[in-house]
Amino acid sequence: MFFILITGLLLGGTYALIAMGLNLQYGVARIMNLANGEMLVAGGFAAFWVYTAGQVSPIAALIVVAPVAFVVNWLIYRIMLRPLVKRAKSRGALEVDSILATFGLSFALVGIMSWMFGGGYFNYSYLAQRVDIFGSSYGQNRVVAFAIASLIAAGLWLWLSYTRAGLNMRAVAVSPDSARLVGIDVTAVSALAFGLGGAVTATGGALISMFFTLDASVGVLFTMKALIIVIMGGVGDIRGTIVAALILGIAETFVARIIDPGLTLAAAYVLFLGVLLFRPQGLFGKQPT
Amino acid sequence: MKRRSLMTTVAAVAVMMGSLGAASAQDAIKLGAAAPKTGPLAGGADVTHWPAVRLWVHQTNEAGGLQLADGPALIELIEYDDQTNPQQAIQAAQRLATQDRVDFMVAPYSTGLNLAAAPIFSQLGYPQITGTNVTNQQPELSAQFPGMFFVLGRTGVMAEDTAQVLVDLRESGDIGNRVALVNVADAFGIEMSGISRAVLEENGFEIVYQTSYPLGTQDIAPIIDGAKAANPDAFIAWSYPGDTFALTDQAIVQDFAPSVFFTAVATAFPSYYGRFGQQAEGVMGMGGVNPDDPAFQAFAEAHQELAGQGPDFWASASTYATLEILGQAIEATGSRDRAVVMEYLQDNSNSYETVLGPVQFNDMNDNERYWTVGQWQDGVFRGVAARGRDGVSDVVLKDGWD
Amino acid sequence: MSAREIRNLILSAMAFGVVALLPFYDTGYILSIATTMAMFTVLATSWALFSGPTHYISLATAAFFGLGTFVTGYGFQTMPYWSLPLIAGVLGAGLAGLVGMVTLRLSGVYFVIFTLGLAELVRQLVTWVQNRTGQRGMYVLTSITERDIYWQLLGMAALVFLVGWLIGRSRLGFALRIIGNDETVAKHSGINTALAKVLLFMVSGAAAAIVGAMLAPRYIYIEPSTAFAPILSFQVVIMALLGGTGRLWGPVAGVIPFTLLWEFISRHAPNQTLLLLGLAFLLIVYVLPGGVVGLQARLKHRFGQGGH
Amino acid sequence: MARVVLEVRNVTKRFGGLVAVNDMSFDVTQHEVLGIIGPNGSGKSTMINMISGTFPPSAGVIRLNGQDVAGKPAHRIAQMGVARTFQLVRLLPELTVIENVVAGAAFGHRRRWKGEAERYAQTLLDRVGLGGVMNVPVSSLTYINTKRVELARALACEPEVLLLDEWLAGLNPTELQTGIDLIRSLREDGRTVILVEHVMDAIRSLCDRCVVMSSGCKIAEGTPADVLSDAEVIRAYLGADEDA
Repeated sequence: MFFILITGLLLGGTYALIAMGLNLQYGVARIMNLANGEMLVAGGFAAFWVYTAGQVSPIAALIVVAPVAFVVNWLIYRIMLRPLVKRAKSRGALEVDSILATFGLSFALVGIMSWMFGGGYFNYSYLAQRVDIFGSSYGQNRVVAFAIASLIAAGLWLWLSYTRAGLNMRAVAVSPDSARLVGIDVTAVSALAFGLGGAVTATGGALISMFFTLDASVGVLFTMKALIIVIMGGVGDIRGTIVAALILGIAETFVARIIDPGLTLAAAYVLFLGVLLFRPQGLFGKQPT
Repeated sequence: MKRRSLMTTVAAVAVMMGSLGAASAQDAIKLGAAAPKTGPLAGGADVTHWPAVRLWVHQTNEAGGLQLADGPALIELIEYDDQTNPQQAIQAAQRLATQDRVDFMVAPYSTGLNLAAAPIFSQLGYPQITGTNVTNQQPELSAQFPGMFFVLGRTGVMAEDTAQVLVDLRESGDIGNRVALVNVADAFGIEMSGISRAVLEENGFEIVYQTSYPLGTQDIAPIIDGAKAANPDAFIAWSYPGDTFALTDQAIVQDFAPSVFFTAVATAFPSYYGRFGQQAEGVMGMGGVNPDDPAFQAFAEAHQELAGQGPDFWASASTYATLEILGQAIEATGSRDRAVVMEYLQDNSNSYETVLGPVQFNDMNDNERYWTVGQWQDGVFRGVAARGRDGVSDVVLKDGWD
Repeated sequence: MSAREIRNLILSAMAFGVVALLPFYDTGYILSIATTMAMFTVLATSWALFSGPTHYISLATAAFFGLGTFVTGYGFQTMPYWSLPLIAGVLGAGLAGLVGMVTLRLSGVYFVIFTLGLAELVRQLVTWVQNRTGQRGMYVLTSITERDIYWQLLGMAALVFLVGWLIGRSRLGFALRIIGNDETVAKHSGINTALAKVLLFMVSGAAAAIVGAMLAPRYIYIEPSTAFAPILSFQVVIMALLGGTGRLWGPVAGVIPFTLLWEFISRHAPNQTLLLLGLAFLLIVYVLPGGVVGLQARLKHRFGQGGH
Repeated sequence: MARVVLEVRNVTKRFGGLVAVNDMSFDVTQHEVLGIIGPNGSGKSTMINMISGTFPPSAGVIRLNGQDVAGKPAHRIAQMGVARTFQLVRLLPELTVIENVVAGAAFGHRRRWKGEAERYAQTLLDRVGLGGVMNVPVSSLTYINTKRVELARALACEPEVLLLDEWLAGLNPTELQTGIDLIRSLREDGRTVILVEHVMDAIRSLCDRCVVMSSGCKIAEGTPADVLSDAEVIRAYLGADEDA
């Protein structure tokens, strides 16, 4: 039982890494970023590259990966997505446009990555030793990734709750129009959120590359997971994303271990569809008025 | 790796420019190839398919091309990305045939894409010599598509031989009766697992744990935990690359070390040993080669040189062999006329010298001599079971991970 | 029926007639592209029948399409071939009805993600059932040629256009336009919005399932990962939006250029296909908002032909 | 005694812990114009929304011509004969003026389609004074004209009861007079109308009877003159003013 719980938590940590960035991007900047998974893979590739080329630990590599990802995503928002936001007449129109644009972007990113790195599988061995908790063994790399995921989650939550910039961000998340009325520069905040989201996602990718086998085309799998978790948790609420990620992790592990591993993904979708049906705004979302 | 892709791009551009330019080498034999460069199977094609194809073209041209009746002809390779999409595979084959007017085509990569492209190959009269297609439907397929040839082997045989390895080990008293059997839940995994189970049970093995997991699963901890709890003597996983790595990784982490540890696709990849190093010793997988065979050694060396990576120890060689067979058929007939070459290929009295050893097709266009099970021994993935091949090595028991 | 409608009807019938002659001209490359176009024409047009007026973006096309291919896969040996698309259509409509009843109260992005999740769920369940029953990948070995498939798809396209045209003239079509404009007003004007949406969703689900059933012989080898590939859903959405959903002919105006563009890029840049497709995609989004229909409307407006 | 068209009995609406409407009861008789008035947040709109079926009441009964409609979906209630306008005008932006009105005629209490619906819509547009602008897009209309279109759409349903939710709000003084005249003419047609309104002049001149709400409860009922001089009503309004 401990095994299921801990394995589930570790998996949930991984999922949180995948989804937290998208929550910021979708919740605050209102961009349904279908290129999220590609950004994650790019983070993983960066970590792989510094590890194999320079024997630099993927965790140390975060010092470079995160800021670079921030700048890249910030630029993507300012240059590519801002015009869409400007021209959108309604939130629905923006959703359609951003789905299309980021879908195109995801193609382009896969193209760039397979051009630069080839189409092959990427993996390496880092911290693959075992660590014993309550009599069962787990991969050190997963435990480390979980710890960092927790740090990021706690950091984000504290920042969003207790700083001026975080408050602005939450205000934009709740209502961009009202935020504008109280003098918040919505564009700047959205760009910041999008960049930050990208940085978190790339960080997740770098950590996940320690134990997942990646290739240039695999991003879409992560995008789907992230979408599910964000919607399940409630858009624009970081706690929701984390809770949803952990629930999903534990539920999948439970199904895989007790019922049938063949139903793992089916169970995830059933859970997700169930949440949507009975609580369409997500576990932590506000009831729309 | 980056440089390599860049170079191939430059080369491709150069070829394109060249073909746009004046004399597009009138006597070159055009060879078309459509296989994944993107999409879910791109990773596998990048290891197994593309380098082998390019290597054969490169070597053939280095050697002055193929000898036709009216003199030698170089090979011009035209590559397309089928995006791992059957729809695109069909269209790419059409395009190669009717727009680029290629003389011959390389068979696509993977079972599904080969089958999707089969009607087009057949309709247009191109021989389809497959090197990465494992199926049990040879009788039906060769009846429907008489130009389709099978080099890699039959699923049923692969599963039987894997079971046979266990039978042999049990008879020599090395392992007991308990087997854990898992599979990736797609057509390949389901078929292999079904046959293994039947054969193992026939032979009195006890399946103490059996399960499947969805395609794309990399969170495999619960499966290894379940398998470990069942305490088997042998662990057999009909897996794909991503999960092959994940299963091994988790087995190491949870210290699940049965005497036989078998994972399927990608176990034979050099990157498998690259990732797990010493820990991969004793792991078994599909395929295998005879690494002591000079023909294979030469192939591996040239592969390493051209592609910057070694071949995998299974289907790389069979992909390469499909082109050797095609080349030999062309040279034997001295013709680039597909109908003539096809007739030669369909004549089962002909045989071919390949990196796999001699190959001859039976009346179902099937090659009956191939490697079935391999095992990592001293950094090489040696064939430990085969049909009709020499140089089979002895199986060793896996002795823990550390 | 107005004179203009009669004229359009005759013109459309003539266009279909001409297009149907294509296999006599070429049965190779051009036919294979045309078959792809015909397939996406049916999928995108039927998608737009539902999504155009309601503004619901459905990513469930792959679920219905996959369902259809599996109907053919299971049934082609035991049942008369002509019955398979019908069965697929009924099952597709049934699944769509079921899903529609529970989900169409979700709006916007929730519906989008739900339909995406649905397609994946169906795929997982089919895979699991196959695995439990020891079912392998299915081989659909038939004597049906690409030409047959092409004609079937054309017939289906004609049917979808006819249905679309009839719906457009009917109360149901008008109701959907109202729903797309303002669902609250629609309800308070006496429109059973849920029923209207479910009906249309069923039409588009049935069409996608029928297309799947027709295309199965082209795939030969059917397995869930290709039959339910989510990329299909996205392609359909992109093509329909590129064309524009405001008019019945809109999606076709997206399907044709997009298929040609895809083919052109695949052919001329085999190593950068996805990169260029992605860029082309972005270009479309930025340069052609509202799709070809929107462009046409703007041109009309500019040259002053749009007077009422 | 005129026939009772709409009966509201002990209707309560709770949102979570908040009681928006508390045990309301009143009747609307045929050909009557009933005003519902009260300070902001007193539950008027919630009452209208329950009658038209936007959401169901938490408790109580609403009868239309003797049939219980409480909790029925909005489209059923519309078909049974309740039409409404909205506090913030809601037109169908992609449709022309006449199509907006046909939208009401095609699915409402008495259904009309095609030529019949269009002819009917035309007469209604003439009736509200928009005969000349039938085929223009609604985006080009002036504010009062959008209100007229919305009114025509509601009338096109041929409702048993017409609910006007602050239909006069936001009009300038000239427009207001036009608006009041228009509603008065409806009254003269013998329509049954429930009017939620803030404009006191309108209430005085249009309503046969008024129901006054405060904090979700009915605090007075009677002729406009009576209720507007009622001490409790005045207190409720002044109290609300203090809060505002």
